[in-house]
Amino acid sequence: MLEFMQQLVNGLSLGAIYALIALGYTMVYGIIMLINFAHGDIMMVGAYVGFFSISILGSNIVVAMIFAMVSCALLGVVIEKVAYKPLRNSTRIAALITAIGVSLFLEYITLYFLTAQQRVYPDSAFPLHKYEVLGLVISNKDIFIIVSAVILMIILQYIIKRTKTGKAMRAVSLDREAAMLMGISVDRIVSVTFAIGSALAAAAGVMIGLYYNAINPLMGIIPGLKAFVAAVLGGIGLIPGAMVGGFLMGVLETLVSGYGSSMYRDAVAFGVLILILLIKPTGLFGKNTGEKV
Amino acid sequence: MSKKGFSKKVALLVLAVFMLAIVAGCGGDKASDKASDGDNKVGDTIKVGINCELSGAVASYGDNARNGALIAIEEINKAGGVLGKQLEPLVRDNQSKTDEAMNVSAALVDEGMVAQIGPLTSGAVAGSTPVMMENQIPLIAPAATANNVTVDEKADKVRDYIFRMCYRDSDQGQRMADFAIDTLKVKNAAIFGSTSDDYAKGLAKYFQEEFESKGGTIVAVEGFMNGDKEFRGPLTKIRGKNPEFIYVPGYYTEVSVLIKQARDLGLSVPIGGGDGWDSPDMVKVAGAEALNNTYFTNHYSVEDPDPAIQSFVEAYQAKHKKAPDSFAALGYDSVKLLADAITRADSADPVKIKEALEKTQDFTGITGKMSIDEQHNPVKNIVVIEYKDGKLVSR
Amino acid sequence: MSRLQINNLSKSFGGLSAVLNFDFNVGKQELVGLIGPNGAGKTTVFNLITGVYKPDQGTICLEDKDITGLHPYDICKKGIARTFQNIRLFNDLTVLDNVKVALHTDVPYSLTTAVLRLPTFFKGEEQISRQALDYLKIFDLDKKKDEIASNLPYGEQRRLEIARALATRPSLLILDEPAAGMNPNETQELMKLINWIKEEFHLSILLIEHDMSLVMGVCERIYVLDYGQIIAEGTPQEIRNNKRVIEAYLGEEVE
Amino acid sequence: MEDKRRRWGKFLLEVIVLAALFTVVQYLIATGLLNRYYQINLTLMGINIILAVSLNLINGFTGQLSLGHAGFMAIGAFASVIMTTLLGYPFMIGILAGMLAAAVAGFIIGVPTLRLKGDYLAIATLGFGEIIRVVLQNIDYIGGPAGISGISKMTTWPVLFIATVITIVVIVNMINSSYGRAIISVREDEIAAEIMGVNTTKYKVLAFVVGAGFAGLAGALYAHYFYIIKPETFNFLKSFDILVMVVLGGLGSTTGAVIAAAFITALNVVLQEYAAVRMIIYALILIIVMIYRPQGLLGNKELTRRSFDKIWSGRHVSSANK
Repeated sequence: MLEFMQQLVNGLSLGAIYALIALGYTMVYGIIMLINFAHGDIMMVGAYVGFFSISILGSNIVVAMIFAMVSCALLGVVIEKVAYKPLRNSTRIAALITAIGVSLFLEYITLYFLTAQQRVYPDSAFPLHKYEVLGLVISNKDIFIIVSAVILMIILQYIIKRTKTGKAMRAVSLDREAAMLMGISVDRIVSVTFAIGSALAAAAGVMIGLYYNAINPLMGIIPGLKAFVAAVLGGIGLIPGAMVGGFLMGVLETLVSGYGSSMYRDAVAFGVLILILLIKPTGLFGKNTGEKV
Repeated sequence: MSKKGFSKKVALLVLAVFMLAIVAGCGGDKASDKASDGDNKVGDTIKVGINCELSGAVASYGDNARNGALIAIEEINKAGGVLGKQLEPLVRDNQSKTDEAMNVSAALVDEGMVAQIGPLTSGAVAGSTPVMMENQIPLIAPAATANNVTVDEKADKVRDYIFRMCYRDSDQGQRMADFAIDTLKVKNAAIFGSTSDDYAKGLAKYFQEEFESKGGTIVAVEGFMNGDKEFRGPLTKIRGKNPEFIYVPGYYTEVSVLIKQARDLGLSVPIGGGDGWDSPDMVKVAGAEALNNTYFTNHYSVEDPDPAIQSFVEAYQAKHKKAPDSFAALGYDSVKLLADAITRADSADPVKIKEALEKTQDFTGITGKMSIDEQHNPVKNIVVIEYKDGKLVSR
Repeated sequence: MSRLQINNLSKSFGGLSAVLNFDFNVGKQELVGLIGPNGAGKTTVFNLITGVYKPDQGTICLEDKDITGLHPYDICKKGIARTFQNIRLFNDLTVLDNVKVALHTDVPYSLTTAVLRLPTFFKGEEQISRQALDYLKIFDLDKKKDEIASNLPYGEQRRLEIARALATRPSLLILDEPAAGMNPNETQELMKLINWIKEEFHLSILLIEHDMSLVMGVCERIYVLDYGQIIAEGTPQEIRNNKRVIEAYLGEEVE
Repeated sequence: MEDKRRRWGKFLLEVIVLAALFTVVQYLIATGLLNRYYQINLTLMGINIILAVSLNLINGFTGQLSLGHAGFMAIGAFASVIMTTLLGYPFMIGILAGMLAAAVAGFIIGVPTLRLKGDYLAIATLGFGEIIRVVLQNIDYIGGPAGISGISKMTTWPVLFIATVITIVVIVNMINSSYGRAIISVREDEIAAEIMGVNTTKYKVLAFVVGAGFAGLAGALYAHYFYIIKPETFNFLKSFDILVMVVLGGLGSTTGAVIAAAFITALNVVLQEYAAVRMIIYALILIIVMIYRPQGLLGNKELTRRSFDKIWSGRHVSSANK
């Protein structure tokens, strides 16, 4: 029982990372129906920006995180303007292929300039403290990562439900043409969406850096895919869905590798994806909609 | 001008700038390559192929091995070269793919290499092997540990032109099992190794065989994949089995994170591994405290006061701003062994080099004093190294 | 015996009923119109008949055979063909190939024959081309057979869609606003054409149309749909004078 | 009659051109003018053409974006090697086994997933491709992650050439038939196709199975040239590689796929010294092609003799106008 509880704790902190990445994924999808394949790689860039601001500029963790979030927000906006915007009226497949292109581009341009060597976050940036509660081991990093994921989700939910920009976002996601006719600047809203989504990815990147210490140019691929699975699991386009999906994925993976075989862990993740897509493509929290004829 | 047209133009501009930057970058590289080789006329150099994983899944291995090899070539050339000729490195990237490894070897043969250093992984070496055998050009694999790299096990024949610089999997696995039972006096152990390469799988296999044959019990066998960062699931499971020792064959990229998580979960038992652990990143990622009470089998220690080792470590540090790992050291030694063989053969003819390599006796590299046995494996000492407060201590 | 018989058909989307307790029939070689204000559920009825949507309840019978819930392609094989309100041609294919796709239902050669290019294949292709061309001729499109469908002017695209539907050799042809976007002259032409093909191919035709002159001109019988329910049925003359229909269309204050 | 004569004339011309191409290359290999390095890349070119043409059937003609093509290639590779290297059957049996196994896998995966649309399908196929890889990595009989090595080299130029020609001929003949029109109608408008009597699921699965089968063929040829196969070789990045070729050539253009596959292979040769840059250039190609020519270089047009004639006469006219 104790072991199971420990696995649950492990799974939740892993899930928090997936949830953070999935939040950005799901936001972008909600607004422009694009699977932003490059999202995991934006996270990687965020991790690197955080690393360099700590190790070169000597900034503390809060500054590093803000720095990473701001630069990735800009990066996200630039990517959208350069690669995705010209395709807004093309097929979704064209947009998806472009996203794959952007993803490969970010990975290999980083590899080219920073080499394949992993970089190590200085341990002093966020000293570890362990707590033992009833035999369960929980660290301050676990708590930090879970709490910040939840806080960011709440902030995001607030922005979308309560602010004017958020309302405009929902309008754009429901009907872009109509939103435009109502005087909403679709370009601005899409930019804001990318900025927020990318900033969240950057935050996740810095957290991964802090949590696992090592970062490398290809680190975004697998968590990116897993986070996407999480977003689909919860219902893509839905903020709470991404959150729950992320935590579920984390727990599921930990349980599979804890009680089954870690070699099948990735297969299980994709298996879940396929099952969800086949049984309820709109995810756990999504509503079904058919094509209009 | 329409708005859409404008955004497309902006996109083109940005992409064009990227393209230019890259092309300029390449051009620059190429120019500097040419400049350094410029003094030597064709035919005056001995061409050494360096077929490494510089991109793709295991790019960091290849990157380090290449760095090590190039330092060796630089040293040799500075000291006047081999047989009065300079060594000319032909560095190519096999993208961590077996087919590209073959492709690269064929290209290097075409360019007139006399021997090849690399690739790093056993799979890529296997890809490269047919081309080397067909063209009768020796290959020195710095780190390909699978037993069948140098021996065709089905035909029970040694692969004439394939040599290696590292231990076989069996050597290291057995050594650590002996160390665990004889020195650490443990009676049961868990194995938690990488399952995505044959190196770690081999180590695990031979460790288990030896450990059990010496009367120990293996209480749990778990695996992870290269690239993983999350190990707490299986570690929690292992913790439930209360092993006295955990054997973690794999590379430092994963092992460092793994050890940290093991210690965080309160697993304080000794942990052991192989030469894949050897990297300064171990201490940086896992932290000195977590690494206490961990041991790994290796060729040498970077903290060994031996002058040859120290001068290599210094040169590497100066050039790459970090300490070398085992790939770098093995890459370095592979070139040194090749130079030694060329000198002994008194010829840069590939077949003669191969014959000289086969006759290697008591060659002293930084990874130890070695001889090449009839199966083209180096016979050299294995040292067990302990991490003590972040320092490496030979046992 | 009627060709199409619908009993008690209902369909709702997310709690909103689009079609409710719908009873309906089309006789042999009868030309029936289905009219109603926007959003009355006309296209939904068509989608239910052709299998695009599955009904919540009720039955649809063609020639007394139950076709409820079948796949659209099976329903097509049973003899129902249709056009779409917002033209759905195979845009990148040529005019001829658009019709040829519809002739696929009884292709005279096997896949292996096609891959091996046996003589049967060439004979079969020739036959398909000839048939397709015959259908194009009816609609005066044979001269444009090699043009890409999306390059045709609007009126011709409408005609091509009907030609394509006809090529599946239906016994019931369903036309969803065939005259939309046409000028009065073209509409006039179309009316004649519809009548002609009905006789020529012994078809029953069911059409949705907003152009009242067309509906009143060609239809033998008309159903009026409002809020998913039939509010009137009868000859054009009866419908023209029906009070509920006028209310539904124009609102009550007109009285 | 006229038609028939023209048909035979065209057929004869094609046979002559192909025979000439075959003989020239065979001669170059036999005389050693084409060394091992170029032979390797020639082999890769053939394999890439098979992969691109077969993926194009799924992505281009049927309009179903699949990102799992490398998975089928893996199944073909491993199935064929099990037959030849492990069980000792002849190469031909290995090839057929590889194709069959991949086609069966295509069927098993295609039936449930092809109900999905657009990017959902893309992600599901990506997932299946990865599942295939992970499962292969966990089968000890085929060597686990280390794979199988010591595979004899049996993919010779004649085998490669015949396989490539057969792939192209089968897919082109299939597309230019009533079955092909049904397949294309699925891409053009699924609902209209269904209404016109096309069982869209059946044709999607058909295209998927045929495409997977030829990917299996490519896998078998690959395995018997490169001496070693590992599951890792066939990860989703390999699928992306094939996708780049199809997209570059034009979704729905077989000639485009052939040209792009040949071009990308050649580009790989040119850029071998700069492999890291190669991936960046791939990425930029994807982005630029999608922005400026989302339909690919040739769109869904084929490059035929007639199109050359057209270009020629076009030039003729324009020069006459001056």
